[in-house]
Amino acid sequence: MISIDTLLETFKTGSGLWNPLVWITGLAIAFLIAYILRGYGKKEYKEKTEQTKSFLSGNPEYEKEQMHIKGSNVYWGFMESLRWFYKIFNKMHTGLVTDYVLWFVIVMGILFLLIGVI
Amino acid sequence: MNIEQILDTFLRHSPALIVAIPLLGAFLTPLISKINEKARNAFVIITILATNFFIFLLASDVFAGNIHTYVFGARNISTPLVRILFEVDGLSAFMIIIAGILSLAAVIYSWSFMKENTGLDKFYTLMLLMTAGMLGMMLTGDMFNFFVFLEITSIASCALIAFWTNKGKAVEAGFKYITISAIGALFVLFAIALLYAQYDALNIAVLANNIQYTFLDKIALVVLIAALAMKAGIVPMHMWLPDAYGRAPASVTLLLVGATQASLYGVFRVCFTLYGKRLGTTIAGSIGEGISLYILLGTILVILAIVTILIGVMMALKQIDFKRMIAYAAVAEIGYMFLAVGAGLTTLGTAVSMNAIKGGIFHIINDALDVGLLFLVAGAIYYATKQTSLNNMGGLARNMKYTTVFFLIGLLAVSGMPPLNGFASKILIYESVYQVNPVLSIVAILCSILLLAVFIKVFHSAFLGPEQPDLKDVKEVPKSMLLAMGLIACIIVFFGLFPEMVVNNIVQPAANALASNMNYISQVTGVI
Amino acid sequence: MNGGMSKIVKTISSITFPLALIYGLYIIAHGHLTPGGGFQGGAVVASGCAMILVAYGSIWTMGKVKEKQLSILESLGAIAFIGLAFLGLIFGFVFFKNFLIGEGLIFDNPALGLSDIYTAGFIPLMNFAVGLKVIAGLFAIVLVMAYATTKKEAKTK
Amino acid sequence: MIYNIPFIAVVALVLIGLYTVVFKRNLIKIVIGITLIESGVNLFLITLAYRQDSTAPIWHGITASSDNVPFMSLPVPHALTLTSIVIGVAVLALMLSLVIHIYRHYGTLNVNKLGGDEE
Repeated sequence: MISIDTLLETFKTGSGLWNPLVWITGLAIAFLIAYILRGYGKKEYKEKTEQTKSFLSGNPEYEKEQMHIKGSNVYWGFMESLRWFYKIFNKMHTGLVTDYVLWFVIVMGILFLLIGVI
Repeated sequence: MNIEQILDTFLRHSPALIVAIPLLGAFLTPLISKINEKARNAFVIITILATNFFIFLLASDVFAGNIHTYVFGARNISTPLVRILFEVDGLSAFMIIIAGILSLAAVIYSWSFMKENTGLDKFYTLMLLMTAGMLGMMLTGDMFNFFVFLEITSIASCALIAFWTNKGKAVEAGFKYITISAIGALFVLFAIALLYAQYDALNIAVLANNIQYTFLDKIALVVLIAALAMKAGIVPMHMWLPDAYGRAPASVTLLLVGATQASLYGVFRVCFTLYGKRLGTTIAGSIGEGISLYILLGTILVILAIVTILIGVMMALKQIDFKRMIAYAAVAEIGYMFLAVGAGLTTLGTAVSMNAIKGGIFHIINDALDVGLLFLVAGAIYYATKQTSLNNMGGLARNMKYTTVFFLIGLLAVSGMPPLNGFASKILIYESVYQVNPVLSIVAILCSILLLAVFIKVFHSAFLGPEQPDLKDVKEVPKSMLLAMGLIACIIVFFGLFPEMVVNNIVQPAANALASNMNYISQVTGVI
Repeated sequence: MNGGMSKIVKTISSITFPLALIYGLYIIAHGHLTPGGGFQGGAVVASGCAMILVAYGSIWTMGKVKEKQLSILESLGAIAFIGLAFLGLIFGFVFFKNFLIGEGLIFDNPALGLSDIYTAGFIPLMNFAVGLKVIAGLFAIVLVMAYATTKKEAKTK
Repeated sequence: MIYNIPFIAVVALVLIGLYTVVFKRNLIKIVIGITLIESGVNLFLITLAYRQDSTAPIWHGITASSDNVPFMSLPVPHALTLTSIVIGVAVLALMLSLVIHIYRHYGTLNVNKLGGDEE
């Protein structure tokens, strides 16, 4: 069966190395340090007062269920700034089966130019 | 006969049995389902388990350095070679392991997932047929046989995609898929006919030994690469893939991932083995004077890969439908394999090439597991909430704890976060591709970050946040679905924690088989 | 259309159906000697069945033949084919080995040309298995398709 | 020259089939286009099998020693074509049944009116 030494071997990538077990140990130590630092935090805040209420730039707070950011609203700014890109690619993705075949023919033609003619 | 002799006999016949057992099981399923449903489900699982037993038996022997050949209907290879021949080298063995794991998880998952549907005997028949077709594509050493298994896989998977015939979109996706795969497979057959016309052979090894790289061979190469790349979902021929993946039942999608990778295997087999002897040919054209074929082919693969990664990720970012989003991410992941193997092809024969190919091949199994796990999670969410759009989800982590953990594992693995398996293969790809061209590596890393962003979007909008009013009484999914997801998640964590062992024992033989094709040829033809 | 076509058509197709059946079975049985075999013969028989289907209408045919029975026949054909291949593994030590040749059991001679039908090992048996599968499969496809379209018509009316 | 005509027919069939699939909007016509490509490829395989003045590959039990041994065309491409036809039948049946289902759901066979799965 597999011996323990082969399991613990370091993963060599040709120009570097990677050992998940060492990494996990490091991560655990980092968590430990963070936990210790957390212990130094202030404890004397008062619950159910202004201190724990969320502040939404002065806007009134809605119910929790309505505050959820839906899937299509995530990364709104990113989509907005790349609108030109998505305009092109939405035009490409027509969803018609005939266009799918057309793309296949086009790619075959390009590959033929690259491999067959050159 | 003692146990060793029996195992030896099994090993000798395992290439045939791996395909034959699912086929026999497929046709026995309608008869057994007359007894009752549980017996049928158990029978299907036992069939797949038996197949997996032979797969691991065969793979463990192939990884030890042997190439297995199996001639149908005769004991030995005879000349002239007219019989159908299965040939299993490291790469085939690697691929059948993937197919075995995926089909096992898919069948276990279907037990509860498809429970409410009728016509399940046909569902399981098709599922076993599809498994047999996939395994056949990976094992066969014969071009025409490859075509037949390709068609078996496409027909079975098309019927499975359109299994929910009460949904118009599912039927439409099935129609798109069968159109694409019928045309692709017919062009593959055309290329095979071109090769047969010149060399009077259908066996891959014999063809590879005789191939001359004439003009007709060039056409055959173009057609084979284009058609198989379309079946593998390379941009811009990827558009069938989100439709098919998004509309199929989740357990079928898992098998479709395997079918896509069988086509990917076809591309690699054509580039490295079928044309392997002529890779050093310098091209005598007017423009590309003096360029070797392997550089040209590698460059083509790399260009396709970069386009695939970029567009796949960017389109995934925009999707709202859960499964479509994962499907676009799967397109991008296929691009990583193409990138690594293409970069390996451009620098064939160097140490960099070996590392790149290793990374690409390691990524095949990682992608199958990661993307497969995510699809299963998507299916679980659909099972629990009957929703597919991310807009209607939220706060699911409260009620579906195990599913959330599995999703988190899949998320981190697919976007290449340490310490899971996606990172191990991606770092191999980054570092080796960087030595070929730094820009490629930078694009790959950037897109990997975007991939993380894609799944953070899903994680945020589906699992986190306050509980939605209409999702209050969502329950955790049944045990068989959790078992299937847990099986894959365990393998992912194991591969992530011990990458060196996996690479040395499984990936290295496959990469060797890809890089040095002469063993494959000489096993059949006897020429060295 | 649902009740079938006119009496003339029904009578003629009843007369020609046995001919199509026999011709198809002949092609299946001589598959190892002449061009033809399981698929071709099965297609001929299935087209004969399709003729009956067209003449008598799909609802009448559906009353005589159940789709479930056909699918069982189909899987029996497939099981027979693969089972023969497995028997090759058991008796001949290779998958798909033609184990009946030279055993003196049945069909034991190697091919002797067109003159002798009692040849070619398990290939005639495989032809019959494929023929059964093709007859059942093709007929089931045509039947289900025809039945599906009639239901649509009934719904719109 | 006369022996090249089948190859021209092959190219013509495949191109007509591709044209039909790409430019026609009716689902049934797309199915017809695919069968056209299929017949083109099958014709190609059959043409490869033919050698000049050859007969059908049926073994009459004549041994090689006799004088007028008939010159047979290659049997392997025939077997390949047959397999391809069988597969073609399965694909055709599947596509047509899908078309029936699509027509039931959408009431149309026009591709343009289906599509639009992309948002």
